[in-house]
Amino acid sequence: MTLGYLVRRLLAVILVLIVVTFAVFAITMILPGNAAVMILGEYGTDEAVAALERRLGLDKSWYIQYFSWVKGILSGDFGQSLRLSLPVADVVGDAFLNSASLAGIALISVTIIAIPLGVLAAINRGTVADLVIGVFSYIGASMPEFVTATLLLLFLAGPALGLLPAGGFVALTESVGGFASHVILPATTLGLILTAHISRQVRSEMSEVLSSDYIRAARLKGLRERRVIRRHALPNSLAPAVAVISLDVGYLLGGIIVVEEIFAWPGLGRLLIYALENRDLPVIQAITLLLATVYALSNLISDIIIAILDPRVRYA
Amino acid sequence: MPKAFRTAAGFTGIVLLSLVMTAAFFGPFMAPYDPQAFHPASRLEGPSFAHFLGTDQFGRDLLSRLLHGAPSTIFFGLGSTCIGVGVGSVIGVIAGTAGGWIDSVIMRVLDGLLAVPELLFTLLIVTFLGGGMGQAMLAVAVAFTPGMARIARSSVLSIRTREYVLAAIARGEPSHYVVLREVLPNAVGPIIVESSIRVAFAIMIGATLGFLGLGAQPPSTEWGLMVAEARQFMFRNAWTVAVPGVAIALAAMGFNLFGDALRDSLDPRQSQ
Amino acid sequence: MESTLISSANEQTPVLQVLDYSLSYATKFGALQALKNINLTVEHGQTHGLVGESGSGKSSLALAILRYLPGSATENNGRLLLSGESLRDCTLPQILEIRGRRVSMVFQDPSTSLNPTMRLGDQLSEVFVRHQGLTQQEALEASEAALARTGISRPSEMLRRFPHEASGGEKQRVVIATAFACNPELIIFDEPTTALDILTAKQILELFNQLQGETLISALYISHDLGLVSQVADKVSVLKAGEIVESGPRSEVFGSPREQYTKALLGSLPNPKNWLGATEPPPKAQALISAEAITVEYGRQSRVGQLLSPKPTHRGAQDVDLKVLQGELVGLVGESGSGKSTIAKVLSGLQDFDGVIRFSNKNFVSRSKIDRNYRRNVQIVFQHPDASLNPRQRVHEILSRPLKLYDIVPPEKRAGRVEELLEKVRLPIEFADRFPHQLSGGEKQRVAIARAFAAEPKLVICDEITAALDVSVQASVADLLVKLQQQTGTACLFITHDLNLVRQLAHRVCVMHHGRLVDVFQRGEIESSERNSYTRALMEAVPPHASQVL
Amino acid sequence: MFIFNILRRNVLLCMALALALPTFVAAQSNGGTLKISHSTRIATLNPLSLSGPAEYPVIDMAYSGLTRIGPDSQPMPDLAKSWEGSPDATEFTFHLREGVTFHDGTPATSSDVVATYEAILNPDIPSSALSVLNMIDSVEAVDDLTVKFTLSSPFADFPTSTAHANARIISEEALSGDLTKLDTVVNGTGPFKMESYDSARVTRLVRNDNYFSEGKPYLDAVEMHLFPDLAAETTNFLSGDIDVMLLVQQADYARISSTSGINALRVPSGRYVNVVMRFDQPPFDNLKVREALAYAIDRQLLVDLVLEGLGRPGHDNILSPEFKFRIDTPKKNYDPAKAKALLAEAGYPDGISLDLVASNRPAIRAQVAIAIKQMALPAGFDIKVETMPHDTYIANVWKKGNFYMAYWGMQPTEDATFNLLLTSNASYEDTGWKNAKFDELVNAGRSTTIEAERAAAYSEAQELMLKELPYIIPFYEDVLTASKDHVKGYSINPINRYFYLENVWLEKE
Repeated sequence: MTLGYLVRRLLAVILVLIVVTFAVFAITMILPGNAAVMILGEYGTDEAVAALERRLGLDKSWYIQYFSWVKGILSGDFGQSLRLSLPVADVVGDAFLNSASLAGIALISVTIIAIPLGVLAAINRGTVADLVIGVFSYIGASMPEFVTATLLLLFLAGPALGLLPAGGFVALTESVGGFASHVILPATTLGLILTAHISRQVRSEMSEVLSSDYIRAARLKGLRERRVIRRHALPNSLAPAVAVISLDVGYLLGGIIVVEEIFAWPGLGRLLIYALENRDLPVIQAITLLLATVYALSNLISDIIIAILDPRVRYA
Repeated sequence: MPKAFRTAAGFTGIVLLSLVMTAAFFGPFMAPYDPQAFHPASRLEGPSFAHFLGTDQFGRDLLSRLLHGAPSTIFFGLGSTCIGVGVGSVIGVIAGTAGGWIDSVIMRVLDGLLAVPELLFTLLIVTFLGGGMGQAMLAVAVAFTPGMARIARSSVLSIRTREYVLAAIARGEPSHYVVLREVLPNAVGPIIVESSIRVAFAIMIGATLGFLGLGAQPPSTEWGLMVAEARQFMFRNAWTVAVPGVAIALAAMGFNLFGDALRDSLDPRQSQ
Repeated sequence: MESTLISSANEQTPVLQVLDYSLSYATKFGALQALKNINLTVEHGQTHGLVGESGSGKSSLALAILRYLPGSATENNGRLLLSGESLRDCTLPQILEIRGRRVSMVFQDPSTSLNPTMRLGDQLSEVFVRHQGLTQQEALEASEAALARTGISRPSEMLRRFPHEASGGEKQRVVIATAFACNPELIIFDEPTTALDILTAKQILELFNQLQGETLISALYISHDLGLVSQVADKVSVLKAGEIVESGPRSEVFGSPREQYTKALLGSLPNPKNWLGATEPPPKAQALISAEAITVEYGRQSRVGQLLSPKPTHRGAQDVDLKVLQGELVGLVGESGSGKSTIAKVLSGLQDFDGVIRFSNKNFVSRSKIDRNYRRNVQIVFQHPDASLNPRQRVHEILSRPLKLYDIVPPEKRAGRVEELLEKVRLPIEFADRFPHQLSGGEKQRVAIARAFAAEPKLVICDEITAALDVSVQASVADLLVKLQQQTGTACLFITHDLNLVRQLAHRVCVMHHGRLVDVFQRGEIESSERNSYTRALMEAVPPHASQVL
Repeated sequence: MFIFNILRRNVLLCMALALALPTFVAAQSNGGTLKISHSTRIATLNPLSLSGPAEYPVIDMAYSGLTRIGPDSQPMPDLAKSWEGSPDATEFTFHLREGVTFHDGTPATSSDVVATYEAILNPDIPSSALSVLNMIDSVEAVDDLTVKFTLSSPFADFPTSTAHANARIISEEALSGDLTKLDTVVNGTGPFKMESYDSARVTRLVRNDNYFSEGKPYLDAVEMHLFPDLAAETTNFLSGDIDVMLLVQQADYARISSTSGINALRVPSGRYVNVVMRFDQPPFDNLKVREALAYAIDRQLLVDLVLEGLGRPGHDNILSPEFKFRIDTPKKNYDPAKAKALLAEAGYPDGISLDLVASNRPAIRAQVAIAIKQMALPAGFDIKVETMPHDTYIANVWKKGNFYMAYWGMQPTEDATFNLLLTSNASYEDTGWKNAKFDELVNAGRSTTIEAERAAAYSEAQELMLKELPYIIPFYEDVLTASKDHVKGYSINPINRYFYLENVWLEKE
């Protein structure tokens, strides 16, 4: 993998992001209603709405708004949230950190759990362990987050058990234990569907690798099974697993919207729903751009990891 | 029955799918009560002989609501997938057969759209369209389109270099014959497999939108909405959320299992 | 070395004895007998050749010896003895000690039998670590020495490479070095040259003979290629549908085969001495088609494409001049990647090119200019019978398409013509209603040929049409082609890597190397000293016909 | 001149009574942090324009108005210690407390009051209080502690209007600067001052040591915790360390109130859901259709089903029994047969098909709509309920549609209620019912200070309204909140904009 390749990939990412901003801006511009109406709600008189529109700059035409927005971004200024009267960068920045911590924990635990599960299932193909993992993964992959979250709330956080807080957020800097107890349910909800998906993918990759010629060759060299799995099979099934995980980041970024809403996690997803409901365009724009960037970068990073794992890609 | 459907997983998929499809087609006729009828005397009750799955906050029969909700829930998934797959396939086939700069431009735009996480994309569109079942369906379809276009394109590309297609081109067959008779019939396999799994996904997204208040709207009996409406009451009667929640999971699981079995049965490595 | 000492101590006991061994697989249609009462002995220092067509059970036997059978396999009876020791009675830990140390194996395709994510050195040295208890460092040194023995010039550098950085021949040397590493009692070679190019295969074969001579290791050499086996084996067994039909010293089996099957196998081997081709065209025959200065560049992109993801280009063919006379069969020979298929694609109008194609007084300077008349008159048959027929169309649909497209017979007569075509390619007319997957490989290839001839073309391009077929089927397809050519007077461009086959069929031979046409000669002139050095190398590399080895 | 000294006619709720007279209760302890959970964002702190349910408690803590609505629903002194009005109710003079300072230490004087009211009256500044204060002609500072208002028309309830939750006194300095700072920066004269503001999570206020009411507040700090999901909020309140749940859902009230250690509060209120019907479009231009629908609704059942019994049936009077001048309203009992007959008289003997729009937020709108649909079925109403996301509703239906569900909080006075919705130039006039006679009566009621005259005018106005039936108002919804037992002195007002958190203390264990 050359520097030129990386630069080209980064340029492609930027190109993609330009398409994204333009598309999103176009969509948000034609959303019915605007922030002024939403802010004042049912107590807004026509005069008050007009006054607020003037103050928020909503009376200008869309391309002026778009270009001033793009200009702002290029100079690092994401503008002012229409609804929250705070700089977008502050609002979105805080939310991003919170989302990142939740998504990061979910992703890391998923990776730690799903890959061994998939490997275990592949090695023990056709056994009870495989069946149990298979059943789990199908159930996991078929439950939307809001169902999982609701059932977890009902049983784990409900009055019957009350093991965990039913939602909310404690910053890591305030209390590590508080953060941990609050992050468990949302992270579990997010993680379940991904664990199911990734372990299934790893299982099929691993099964394919295990039935490959070079694994047969390795075994016929008299190597012990442990070495065959660890040294020969795993590295070859990890690269596809990384690709799957990076694609699932996109899914995670979607799932986080629902999970944050239910568990009162002050992250991007909840902010996005709030911004959508209030037609807070600068915030919608910034979040979409941010999520698309994260997604694109995660794909880029996964490509780099795959290149490290698989020498064929590295020198291609 | 193909071998892949004779496995436990495939069989379970078929059984679940037939249950779900039966409910989708005949559910409203099998329902014991009017799904909207109030039974003020028996609110938030658990299962009983009168109400097999219990009742909700208005005393409406959960089983009847579930059965009436099946068509909207299932056809949401099928409908949005069909539209998404249809439009996506057309775009993908165009890109795949045209090649050259048309292909390049289409692929770049698709890449741009694929960079937006699916649910986020759906949310934006549905907010733009104004919420509601039809709008949500369209939004999911639009969100599915880029991904399906990619799959259709790669399927077409892999078929396009098959020797029988080359033979047709070498014969000088008109391009519509090559695309419609030689390429498409053989490229639909992966597309069908992918769409059957996508249906599960669409059902889940549809329910999620209903849950977020952006999809189906009351008094619809769509299952996601049922969960959303019942959440307030879940500690008083867990059945109100469990029944539609489990139904969504079962429907999605049916399509997932079916899709996987379909994939296995079309996969030459597995069928030998 | 110690291990050789031990094995030489029991020189009386054969290295491998397979006694009355039977094996079956459980399938959904019931038990499938894969091996039936096999008896086979590999003596010390001997190479035993095991010959059979695909599906005959050759590989099952190899895997049974290495105790690597799938769960669906049932061993019905018989014994497998390694230096007198029953392999069937070994426990798994014991087997793990035997594999790689006392019995090792060389596989067909080095590109799939080497782990793509591990350096070659690690894959070789791990055998030393495992079986000889060497440290990593010692193992690497031993690996270097082992690799040096296989004739690789800079072994230490090779050890640091990944498989994709090595050529096919280099990879197979690493595999062979791994097999020889622990001086095993027996090495099983499972078609070790089939996936390699002719020249490389030749080198690997020489390497085998050299190493075998040096170490006097016993080998079981499995191949479908009788010519190859005749060059390496001391004893030969012929396997047919799980049964050994004939066994004996090489000279007996090849020289005076007793069994009909062996005879048939030998008979179907292409023998350059045995001319099968159609009547030679008159020397003054007109050129039917001629291609001049054909150059093909792959990876050429549109401007937009270049901007978005630039890729390097490479030449598939360069300045190729080629002509085919009326009624002539021209053989186009070359290794894989030599550009012969590129030429086939250019001539059939599937590939953009620079240069000129002349056909019936017309010049075609680019692919888009190629007209309908040309396409009708130049038909192509492809290599893979599985891929060359649309799996969703029935045979009659496939065959009537050209009839309809070129309006060769009126609609009401098409069905009749389809039957005629089927008869011509010696297929029953009931096949008209079948789907391709209901046909065998040879049958599919006949349908593909029938489709080409349906257009009543002047030239048929055959791109490796026999390469994917078993020997016996190969012969009959070649025979069919020649018969059709004879009947219709159609010219043919026959592309193949098999020089023996081409010498049986072609009136004229063209040789391609690295995208260039390096040699063209009449069939009689092949032995001439004027031949290009590459042509000669190819000639030498081709295993001689089995009957000539003796 | 006379001092307003109005006694309530209606029986005070014991709870409110207890809270109005906190000295009856045992000695308070000082200190502690009160944690309040709420389910909607505190999106802005701008007292002029904010409207969120969780935003009001914050400005109620941080700012003071000239007057404030007390637990007895009457105006009580706040920054103004007293006031008087001219007999014709066109001039009002307010006397400010001495020595009051803003949180930043600057003194609060009449010039701040004048600046605030000028901002409210400025059409270029969005201000929610404008609709109840638009009769002000001029406002002037007589001296540092005296402010005089001159009204363009007589308005007896003026001191109630100055208690409007969005009419909080802001410093002159803040108003002369960048107004967007009001969104995030708080400098009021209230019992608590802003410490940290995180709209996504927690907003924290701490004790204002210089609060004008001696010894108050008792608490050291108040934290507002956001839980956007109602189920999660309830669960957290029940099993977590939250002290007060600002708004309790009807569905959870029974469960919460039966939990030991929790004190659930239920305050009857004039809050209502109403069915909006356009007078200028068929079929609602026909009174019979409106009447038919009114008889097709089982109001008690609605209260039981939708409100879990936590409310009172309303019979289309926009004034709930809490209002002094409310007349006895005839009950409209569920009578599908009569409704059917009325519908037939209106020209729909075979029933009528209608589309009823409801926003999905709060859920009660859709619930009422669905219940109405079911109840009105036997009367021949074939109602199709169309629920939509709130933002879509606001953008497309509100004040535009001809048949939809609205939802309003209780207003402090009869006049404010009528002028909000029903008079011809009402702020949110949404039915097209423009009735000159009604306008005249409302005007008469506000223009006099004579009790009997006001009662007469308002009675007649109500009768007119009940006869013309601009809205169907099926019930009045109680305000529900809950606190843990150790929280003492917590109360809310039926208007739900005033929270008196300076009276709250935590009982130490």
